[in-house]
Amino acid sequence: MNQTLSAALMIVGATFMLLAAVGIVRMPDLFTRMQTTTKAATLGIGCMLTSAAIYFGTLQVAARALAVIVLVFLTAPVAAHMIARAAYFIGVPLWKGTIRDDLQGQYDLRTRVLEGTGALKFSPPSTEERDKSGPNAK
Amino acid sequence: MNLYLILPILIPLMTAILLFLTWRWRRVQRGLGVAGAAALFVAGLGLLTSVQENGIQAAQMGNWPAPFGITLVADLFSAIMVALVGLIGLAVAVYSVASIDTSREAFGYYAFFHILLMGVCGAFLTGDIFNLYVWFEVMLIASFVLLALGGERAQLEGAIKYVTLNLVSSALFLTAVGILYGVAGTLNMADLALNLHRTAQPGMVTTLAILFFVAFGIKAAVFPLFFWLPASYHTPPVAVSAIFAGLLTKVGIYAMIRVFTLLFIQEPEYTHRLILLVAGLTMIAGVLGALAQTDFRRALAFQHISHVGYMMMGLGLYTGLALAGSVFYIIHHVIVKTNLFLITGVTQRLKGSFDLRKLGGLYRAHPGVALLFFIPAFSLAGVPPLSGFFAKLALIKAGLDAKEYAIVATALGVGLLTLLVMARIWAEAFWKPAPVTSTSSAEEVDGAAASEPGGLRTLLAPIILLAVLTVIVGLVAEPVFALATRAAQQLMNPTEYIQAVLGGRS
Amino acid sequence: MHILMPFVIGALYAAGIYLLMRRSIVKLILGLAILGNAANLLIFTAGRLTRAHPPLVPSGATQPIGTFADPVPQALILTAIVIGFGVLAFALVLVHRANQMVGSDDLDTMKSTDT
Amino acid sequence: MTAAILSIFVLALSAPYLHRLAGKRSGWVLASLPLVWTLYFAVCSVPIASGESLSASHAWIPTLGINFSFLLDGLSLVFALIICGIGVLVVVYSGGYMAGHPLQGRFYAFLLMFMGSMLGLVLADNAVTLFIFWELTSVSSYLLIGFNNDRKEARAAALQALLVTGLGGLPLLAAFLMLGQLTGSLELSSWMTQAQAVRASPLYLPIVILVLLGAFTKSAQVPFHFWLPNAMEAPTPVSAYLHAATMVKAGVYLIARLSPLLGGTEAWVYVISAVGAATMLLGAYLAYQHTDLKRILAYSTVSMLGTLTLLLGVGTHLAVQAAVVLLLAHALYKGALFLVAGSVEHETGTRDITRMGGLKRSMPVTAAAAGVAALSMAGLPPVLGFVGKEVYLEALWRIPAATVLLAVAVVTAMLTLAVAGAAGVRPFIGEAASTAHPPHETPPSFWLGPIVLAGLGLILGVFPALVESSLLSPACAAILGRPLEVHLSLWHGFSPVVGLSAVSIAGGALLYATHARLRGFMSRTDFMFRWGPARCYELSLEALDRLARVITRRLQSGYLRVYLLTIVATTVILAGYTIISRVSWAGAFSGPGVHPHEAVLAGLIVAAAVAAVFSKSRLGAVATLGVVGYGVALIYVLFGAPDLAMTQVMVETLTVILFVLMFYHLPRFGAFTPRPARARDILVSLMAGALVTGLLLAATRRPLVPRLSPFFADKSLAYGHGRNIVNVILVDFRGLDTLGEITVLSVAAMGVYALLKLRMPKENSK
Amino acid sequence: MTFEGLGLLSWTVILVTTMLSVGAVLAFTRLVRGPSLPDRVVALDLIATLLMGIIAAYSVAAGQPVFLDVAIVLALIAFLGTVAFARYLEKGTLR
Amino acid sequence: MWNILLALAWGALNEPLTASNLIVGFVLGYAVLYLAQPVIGPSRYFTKVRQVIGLVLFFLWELILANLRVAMDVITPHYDMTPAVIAIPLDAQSDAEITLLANMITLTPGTLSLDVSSDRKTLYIHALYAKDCDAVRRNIKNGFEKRLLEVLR
Amino acid sequence: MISLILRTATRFLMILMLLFSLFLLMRGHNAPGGGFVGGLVAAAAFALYTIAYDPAATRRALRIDPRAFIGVGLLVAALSGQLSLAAGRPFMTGLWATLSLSGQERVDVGTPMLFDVGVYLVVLGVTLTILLSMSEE
Ligand code: NA
Ligand code: NA
Repeated sequence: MNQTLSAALMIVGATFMLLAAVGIVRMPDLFTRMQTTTKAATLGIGCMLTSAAIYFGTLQVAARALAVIVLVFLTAPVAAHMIARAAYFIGVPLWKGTIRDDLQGQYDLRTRVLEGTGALKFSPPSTEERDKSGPNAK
Repeated sequence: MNLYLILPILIPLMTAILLFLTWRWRRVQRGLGVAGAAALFVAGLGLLTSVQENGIQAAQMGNWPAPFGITLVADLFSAIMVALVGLIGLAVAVYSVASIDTSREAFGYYAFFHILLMGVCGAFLTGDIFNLYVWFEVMLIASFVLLALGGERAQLEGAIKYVTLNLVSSALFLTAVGILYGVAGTLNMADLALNLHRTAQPGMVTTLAILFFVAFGIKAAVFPLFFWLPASYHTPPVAVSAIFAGLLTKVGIYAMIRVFTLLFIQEPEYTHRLILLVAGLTMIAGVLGALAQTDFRRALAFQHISHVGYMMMGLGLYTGLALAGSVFYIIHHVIVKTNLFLITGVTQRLKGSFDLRKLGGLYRAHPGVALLFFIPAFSLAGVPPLSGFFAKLALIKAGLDAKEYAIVATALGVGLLTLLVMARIWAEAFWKPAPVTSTSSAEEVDGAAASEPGGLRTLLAPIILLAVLTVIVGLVAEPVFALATRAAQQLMNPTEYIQAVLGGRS
Repeated sequence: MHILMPFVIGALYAAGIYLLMRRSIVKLILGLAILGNAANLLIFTAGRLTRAHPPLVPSGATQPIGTFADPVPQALILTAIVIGFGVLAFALVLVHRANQMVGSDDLDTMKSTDT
Repeated sequence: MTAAILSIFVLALSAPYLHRLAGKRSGWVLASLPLVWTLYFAVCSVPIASGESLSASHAWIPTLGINFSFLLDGLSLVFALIICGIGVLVVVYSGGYMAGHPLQGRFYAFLLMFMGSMLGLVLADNAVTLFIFWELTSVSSYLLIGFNNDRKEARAAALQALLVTGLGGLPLLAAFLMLGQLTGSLELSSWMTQAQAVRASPLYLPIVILVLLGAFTKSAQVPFHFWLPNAMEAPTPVSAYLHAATMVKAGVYLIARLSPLLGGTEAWVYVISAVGAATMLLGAYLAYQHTDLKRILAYSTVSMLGTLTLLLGVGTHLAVQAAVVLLLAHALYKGALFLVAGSVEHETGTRDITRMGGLKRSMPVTAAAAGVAALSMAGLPPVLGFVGKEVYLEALWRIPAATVLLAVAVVTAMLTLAVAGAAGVRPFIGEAASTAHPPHETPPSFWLGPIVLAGLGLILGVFPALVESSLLSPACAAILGRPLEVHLSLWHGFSPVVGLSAVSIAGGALLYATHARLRGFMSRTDFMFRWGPARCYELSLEALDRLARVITRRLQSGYLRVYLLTIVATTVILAGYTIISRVSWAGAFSGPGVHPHEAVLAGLIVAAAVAAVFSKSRLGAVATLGVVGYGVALIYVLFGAPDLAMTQVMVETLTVILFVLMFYHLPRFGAFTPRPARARDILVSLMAGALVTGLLLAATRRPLVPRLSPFFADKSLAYGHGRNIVNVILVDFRGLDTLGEITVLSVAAMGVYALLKLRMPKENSK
Repeated sequence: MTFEGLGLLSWTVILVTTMLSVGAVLAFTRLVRGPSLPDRVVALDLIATLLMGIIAAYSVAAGQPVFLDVAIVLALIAFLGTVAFARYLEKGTLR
Repeated sequence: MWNILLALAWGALNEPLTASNLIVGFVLGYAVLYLAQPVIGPSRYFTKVRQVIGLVLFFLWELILANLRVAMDVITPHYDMTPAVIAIPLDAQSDAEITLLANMITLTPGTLSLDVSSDRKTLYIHALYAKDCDAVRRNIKNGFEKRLLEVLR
Repeated sequence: MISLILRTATRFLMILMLLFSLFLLMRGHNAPGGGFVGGLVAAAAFALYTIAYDPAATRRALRIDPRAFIGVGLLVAALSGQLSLAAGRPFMTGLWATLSLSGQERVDVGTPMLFDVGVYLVVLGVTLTILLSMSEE
């Protein structure tokens, strides 16, 4: 019973992770890629570790699995956020199908201050500025 | 266990640790720097005496029996080398007090210096091939830092080449050790000596020999692997050049001699002949390089390569006399080459340049310095009755005995060219009248001399010591040569070594 | 895997060496890093690959049970990894400072000490 | 004898201080010790004459067979007397000649050092000891020739002398060692007992060639003669002492000394005679052609050295007799003439004989000495030179079929006579020439030497019996290796040789008379010498320098990638050849199967490495490096190494972080090497990779019998108190490795800190 | 120790490790293709996560929970790497 | 807190210490505490536990849904999405609240937290299916933020 | 402005990492881990802190110059080896004692473990020194 559950969870987890990998290849821009990887990979790893915990069935392993799951659930979004932020600074372009960009022009590139909507100003489009700013852009 | 075996590693280590912890106090740095070197020298002499009296000494680290733990072994060759490290360490430490600027001192110069000594001593004492790799790395990283410390442009450029090429050598060494473990399953050199031929196919042993030859050949700076040496030796402060010149290539040569007398002796007609060939080419390439130089230290650096050829020649001939010649040559060269580099610092202090074209007039103005250069310079050129002559004599005699006339001719011819190089340096830096320089640069020199720490006297003290030794090793060559002969006998007869390490196990 | 490893390691050596021979100091350091990995992997492989237990003594036992991987190459590699890390860090900074000093990352511009 | 040599060296070392103490009288003071030894050796002649020899031996480096052993026989006695006796006079002379020179103390030191070396050379019975003194004479000569170190010419001449004599010295050493190998000893006296064996050895000819190279270079034989005239850059006392009386005769001494051992064979006789004859003639010709007093004397010295060599080569009783007599005669007259030349230059400020004249009025004592010495040189009666010449001509006459030699000898004698006149007589007679300042007779320190030397020549010429049995016979005996009675006289009665002598004197007189005109004509033959050995010396030095520069620039090009390429290629060639020629891979390709994920992993690692190679983006390459690292970590997991995997993961990521920290602001990769170079690099890299693959396949083709791990498994928990064997190895079994490892880490960190934080103050960073 | 002794899990583990390896290859293509640096960083991060999955699967297959510690270390440190990359990417735009 | 201690105690009592034992211990401990509630007085503990469990279940459900939807998009040849970067006003205030919320948003359907404005009043997210931006905002405000704040406050 | 999210996460993660590093160090003798990995994880914790804040903040948080960790660590490691010299045994011979904790539980304590603590300190100091001086560039 435990073995079956474990095997099933493992396959599910692996499937999710494989999906994440397919996603990172197939998705059109950085942000959509992150959408797939962050979620699928996190869920996938969660499944696999749970599978391991069930398989071994000891506290030691459970604690370890839990530790990894908590870690991943905590760190993956933070990492995604950091990358997204950096991507905005160095001007990684959005997919052409993106219908709206509330962030556009909200970053002060020198001070790193990010304006909120309360102070939303209709500043001129700053795509040019973005394109220039990053040496590694594209 | 014989405490003398571990002291040459522990003394510099503890000194360096204390130096690391007291980086704020300059006086302490200097005092500890010299005191630690002096203690190491004493320990080195103690080890040498101990080995002379009691034969090859071994100590099992952690009390684990060989070949499982790491064994420290000192045969005469090792003990001689360790004593030399102490001597050179002391000389250069004193010289450093008078010549190293306060910024370098504050950033750990003395600590790095002692770690270098530790690595070198470790390499000389270990009986374990992987542990040898570790000591090589200790020595290397310390030398990297000493070379780059100060961050001047030339230093950095030289250091990049030095670091890269030495790391390639390390990678090759590591590769060879890995393969060696893969065929023999053990790391203790005595154990390897016993088992390598049993466990591996003979061709594999020879191939391994070649790998070690190249790996150590880079460190020893043989042709055509020596490039790091002329690219870097002249870039750091003089004290660093001097300690490098005295010790670094010696470690490569030591390792080469060790493995090619203990492990890889099954096909000497191939391996040792290759060494002999390379030795000859190294002599020639080095001396030609020296001929092409106009910078004092660079000329010495290229010459260094040439002399590496001589030290290798003894191994290539692979007879008792030849190895004794190599050992004697090493003793001679450590003392003399260090001294010559130290002297470049004095001439630089006096004349403000390392460029031979800008030097001159020292013969009249500073006869003492001239004499102090003359002795090691002409010793290096093999002029009797200084130490270098007997070193060459033994090698040439061994070459003739072995009927290797080509290498004898090369050694003799290169000896003449060495004489040419040294005589030219002598004529340029000492005999030639000082070139007319603008007053401003002269003032600059005076200013620099005044601002640098320590007096000329402290600078000259180690030089005098080493020069006196050069003369003594020449005039009273017998005890030294007898020592070298006994060391060579031990090398030629590995059983003694194996017995000392493995005890009754063999 | 056993038969693949020599080829993988050979490829890593080739890549590392090729990178060393480039003009860019960055590639040089990359090459050193790859070479270090390759050498470690070589030791690992030379010590024989075994799909076996890690060299641990299970609780309740006084010796590892069954076949276990040879711990010696592992210990050697650990040492080598650490040394490699220290040395690589230093090399990186060295190269960085040289780049600052010379104002170029092209090794061909750094030959003033040889000629 | 040992005391003689050592005491002179001690005196040399203390000479600068003694000079400071003694002031103007230093020459006289310092000469006292050589005088003592001259007397000592004179006394020694008594036992020597009775056929004994004195010896002394002290072990020096017995391990190498080197002893401080000396032997005083007839041959060395002659030399020892010349060395000490003339040494006394030269030291005294130097007291006057060098007076006021700031480095006079050093001059004494070098001169005495030379004296000790020369004495050691002729007394040494151990070949290596002999060689050591041989080289020491070269070195002291180097220092003395370059004594006027501010002059470029002096420095060049010193170097030339050093190199040429050094060039001969090294083969000599080889020859000595080969003789030692043949005979099992380095003692000359024991060699002599094995002469037969040596001559029969296949090494005989090489040994002869090597010995003669040494002798010919030292004694300025053709084609190595050119350094001697250039050595006239030395202060004149040096020329008199080293380059006339003593050092240049070291080669002659060597030939004489080894004659009993090596002589008598055809090779020996022909080579030595031919070279000697050529040198003799050429030296005389060149001497005749020059006008610089010292050069004239130098070339005539070359000529005489040729004569001596020739005679020793011929090696008959008479020839050896002649050689010994001429040796002595030449030392006396040439020493005197050189000292005279020094005095004349000192007084007139010139050495050009065409600008001298009538000096006998202002310098009568000097003139007298010069006249007598010139007589001896010219081979005119009643001086020792004449005696020698007669024996010499007779010696050649008696050799069958040596007409050419005889003709050469006669021509040389003519030229020598003319030169003797031009150098020793012409400046003192005739009209006084105008000079910078009016010449005066010199003080006693100047003229003592010439007078004594010339006087001795005269006395011995008239009474050769004074030295016949005490000096000459033992010397000849030593050279010939058997006893010989020498009888000399000024007049032997009429014989064809007297005729020859008369012809040579007449011809010489003619040449003297036409000297001024012929010289001008002969200088047109200069072009012949433009491509002579001197030019060869220069050219070969230049060529050597050019070769050195070209090769060095080639080797040490400054391009790190070329260095790496060379090293890698060397490794590949050497190890590749070795492994292919010696190693079998049979059975290497069997083993457990490959799981699919392993295959993918292997491919991924390789792909990542390749991507790192070809990445155009720096940080992209760093990221691919991370993939390699993670892949390696996974391999560690798959094969039972969790500790390794952990460490690998940590280190790899930290490495990537360090890369990012250091490189994020650098520009993109640029500066690509050209395509052919890249192709070459790829090829070499792939070969290196293939080498590694081959090594691994060969190394792992048989199972490894674990030698260490059973012990560790057994002891880890019981004695190491740990269940993680890898950790126990690291902190206990092989703790020393780890100690070294953390030392490396510490230094690396401190080094990083220092590199980044230490900025040298401006004035230090040039 | 081999997979064969694990019954149901044996083919599961082989399947899973192969799937994850293929995933790593896919992620690697993204890493190589970029185009932007953040893309590569995301790909590397994903590869680290896939690696954790493989390790988890393998630790089950090997019956060795100690390998999970490697996964913990990997989780900790890979995050650090990604964040460092991101941080210095944006810092790089400051100059 | 007490519950965890109880669970550990249970685990310790039942050698060997396994996960199932702990879970059993947790459940039993919960039950004991629930039953003892009248004795030791009412506590927010029980509602909190229910809320946390609710949040976790909701989160996991959303996570799975999100993945399935994205999976469809990934494996089908055409992109069926309308991505947008949307600003969302925040009610969450403390660092922990904001961070947790941002993380959860990232891990759930088609949304990815990009950054928080410097005045901590606005969260910028990337949404994959944002034909109706206000709907996205509403979903987040009423779904995650509400539940999260319930648990945390 | 550095990310609020990162800073918040860091505060939590850092404590976790430091705890984990001690855990790795302590059980390294019996399970995968040890002074080296432990030290690296501890350093990684501070590295994360440095990224979330700045190098100066990390130096403040450490209070001690990381170089002192190196010196002390080396000293601990070297001295742990020398204790056996004092006992007349070869260098680095393990000296062990068994501590009894609460009746049954026994813990072996020995100089090799002390050595591992030295390694931990060195690695922590080294990594921090390198990271901090690099990020201050
Ligand atoms: Na020498
Ligand atoms: Na030489």
